[in-house]
Amino acid sequence: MDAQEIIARRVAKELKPGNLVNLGIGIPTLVANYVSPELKVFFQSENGLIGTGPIPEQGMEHPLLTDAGGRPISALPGASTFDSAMSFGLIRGGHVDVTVLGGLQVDARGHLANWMIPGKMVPGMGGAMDLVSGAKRVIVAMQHAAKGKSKIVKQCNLPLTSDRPVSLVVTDLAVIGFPGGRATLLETAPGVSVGEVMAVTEAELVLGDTVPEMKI
Amino acid sequence: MDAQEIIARRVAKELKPGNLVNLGIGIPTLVANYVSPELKVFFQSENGLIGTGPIPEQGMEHPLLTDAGGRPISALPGASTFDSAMSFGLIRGGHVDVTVLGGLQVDARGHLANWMIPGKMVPGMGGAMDLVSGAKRVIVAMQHAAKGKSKIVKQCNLPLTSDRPVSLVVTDLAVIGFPGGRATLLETAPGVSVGEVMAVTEAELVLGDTVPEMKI
Amino acid sequence: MRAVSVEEAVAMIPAGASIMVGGFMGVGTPERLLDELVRQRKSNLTVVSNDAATPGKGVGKLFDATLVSRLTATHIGLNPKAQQQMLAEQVAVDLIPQGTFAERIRAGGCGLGGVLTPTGVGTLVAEGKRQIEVDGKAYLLETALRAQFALVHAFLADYLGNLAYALTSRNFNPVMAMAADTVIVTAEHIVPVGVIAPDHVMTPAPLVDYLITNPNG
Amino acid sequence: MRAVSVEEAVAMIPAGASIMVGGFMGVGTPERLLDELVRQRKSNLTVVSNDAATPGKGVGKLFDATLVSRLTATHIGLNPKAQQQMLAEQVAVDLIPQGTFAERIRAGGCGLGGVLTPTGVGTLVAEGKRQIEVDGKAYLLETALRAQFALVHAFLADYLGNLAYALTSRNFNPVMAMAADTVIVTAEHIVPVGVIAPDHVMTPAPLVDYLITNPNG
Repeated sequence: MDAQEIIARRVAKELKPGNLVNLGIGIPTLVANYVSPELKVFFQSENGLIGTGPIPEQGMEHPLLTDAGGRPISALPGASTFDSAMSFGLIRGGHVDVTVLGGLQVDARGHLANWMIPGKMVPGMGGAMDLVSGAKRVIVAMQHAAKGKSKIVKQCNLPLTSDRPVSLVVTDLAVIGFPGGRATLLETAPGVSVGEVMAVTEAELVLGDTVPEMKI
Repeated sequence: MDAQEIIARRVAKELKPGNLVNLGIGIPTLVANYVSPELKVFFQSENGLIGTGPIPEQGMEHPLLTDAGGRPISALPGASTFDSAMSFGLIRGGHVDVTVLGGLQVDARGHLANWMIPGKMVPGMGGAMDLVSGAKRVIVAMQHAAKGKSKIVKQCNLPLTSDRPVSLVVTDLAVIGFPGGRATLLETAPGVSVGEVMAVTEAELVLGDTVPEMKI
Repeated sequence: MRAVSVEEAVAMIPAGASIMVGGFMGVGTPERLLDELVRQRKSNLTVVSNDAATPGKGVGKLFDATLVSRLTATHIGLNPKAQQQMLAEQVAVDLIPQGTFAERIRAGGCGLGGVLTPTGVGTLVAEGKRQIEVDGKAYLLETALRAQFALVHAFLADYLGNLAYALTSRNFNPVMAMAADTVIVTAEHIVPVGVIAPDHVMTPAPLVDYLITNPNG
Repeated sequence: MRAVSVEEAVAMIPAGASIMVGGFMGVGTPERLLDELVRQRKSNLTVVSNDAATPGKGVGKLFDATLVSRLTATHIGLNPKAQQQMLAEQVAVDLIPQGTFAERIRAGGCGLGGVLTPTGVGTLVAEGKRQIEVDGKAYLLETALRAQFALVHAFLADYLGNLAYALTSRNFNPVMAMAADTVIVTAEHIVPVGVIAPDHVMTPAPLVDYLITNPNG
């Protein structure tokens, strides 16, 4: 199982029946692959759709039914469409139960930076700031480290996405939560020890009495 | 011709082709009777309809198609419905070209009071404050006097509906505008002299070089 | 979303609760929920509703049964009972402009702290409110409004909770369906999932908590 | 409303104008109006659009032809040309959160001075903005946004100007159709008055100033 699959499978376990869920691009998009249809989770695409279904079969794409990247998607029975003011009313108003987003850095207090690398990547924040400010639960799905550097940092040196802490971080090595405002190692990935996680994490991690292995 | 018909006919002349118009209850409602269908004026009912038509024939009423007073109305071809946030977005946003409202008092600077008589009539302002604040043109349609007292006053002693002056007042005796922020007698009703209007008007009225008779 | 009987739904609403009720002069009001509130005698209610309708109709039924202790509305001019109860200080009434009423509820449902409106500047409505200038123009800061329960009436509902409203019965129902902790819906017709086209859904399913089953099954 | 050719409509837009353009990654964008803006070489435009789409598509065409001097958007990550023009300081870019973008335009169209949003508090987005507390929670005051022209794309239009949008092509079109002095619309299908049911009209006719006649008559 590759790193991305571990992350996506573990995040999928966080979704509850009937949840309204918004998945960001990248690893978060993969989460949908591991969610049972029986859960009846609603997926929102912030360009104006609830009830996103799988990529349509060839020849069944429609140019006016797309995801936030402009790619063809499908709509499940019971889907609904709406304008962008409504879409972000749903997001900002706390009607989205879970948003899953990628990250560049998460710091020891749970602050996320994921939209800008000054002088380098300045593409704009799109809907990320509203999602982190408004969704009921914010889950960051990302690799634990990039180019050998921990993405779980003491303090973000990249611009923050929100001053609201995220709920959970799921990486290829660990699950990290923020009870009491402090980064806490909740689970380790299969075959990864607590020590290995600590060794590659810049932020100080609080440890529970036991740190179980992820069930995926 | 009775007083109400004079007022309604004169106000109808203010409507331009294609205007979006909101009529308040009372005399303003009568204005619709004197507007030619060829003008293609759109009437808005603030409870969520553009394209209000005449009172439906008996047996053709529908309980879910009503005016702001809850009475059955009809919808013309090309009508549209919407929620109350949209309805007042249209009103506050300046998309309503003309609103015609009743009045209790209008003062020398054009301020309207039409929603409250302290200690006596406290029914609530409904949509009146938004209409006066937001419509492109606000026309007050009312009797010139009530119980022998001028309703065109030096200064309103009833609570104001808005600090924005109205555009025009049409009464059974006169048409009054507010160029330069001063009540100005623009027209007199058929068979009514300037002197007669001045005599029953509390507010000081500026006179133009000529004061023509209303064309109705 | 869960389909429940009207008795079960109203049993969840405690006396003293705050409820938003859709409708405009009783048009688009969930009458069956109001009848049941009266039957279960849920008293001391804080009601948020455009108007007080008329005696015997819509929210008017709650005044007939003297179940209301606070009302936020835009006018009560056509309900003499509500006016009497206000004048007798049995009901505390907060009367606000209709556009402001719509925006405050929308803000409550959309996670906004409030909006700046020109409506009410220089009038009694401005009393006690913050006035804020933007580009030299004065606005009142009108804050978000929410309730514990929203009682909503739709024309069509499906068994996921998607709603569509008809004609002038839409009014405040869509904004209220976003601005309460718990959203309870009655519908004239309950239809299979997929019957309401995606573009014609006005309240998406995830906003609805409880759908009242129709009496005829 | 007046039905006009695409040439006539774009001739009304002066160089240096501010334009809002509907669409999300080019979906729901009035391509024929953008093609004609390029053909008539309307330069120095201030553009308000969710994104810069991609080269050759939607608003991307305006960057291909270097007609944009200012852009207010939520992201430009998928258009390298727009990014180059921003980095070369040929285009002044104001990047704002997407929910804030939607609300600022809606406020502009609905006569609100602005809204209070939690989005951006404690981030770079808060710089230079008023922060206002309501019930102990901090919000940014985000002010209304308008333009001289709104270029809107609908799925259905009738000859009064009523509009309906399809699926995800709705996006910012409805709010933009309220937030500009002049609203110009293209539609995939122009239908007789009455074909769009009142409940399915998403932009009422009086909001539309010009409807572009379809090429096939």
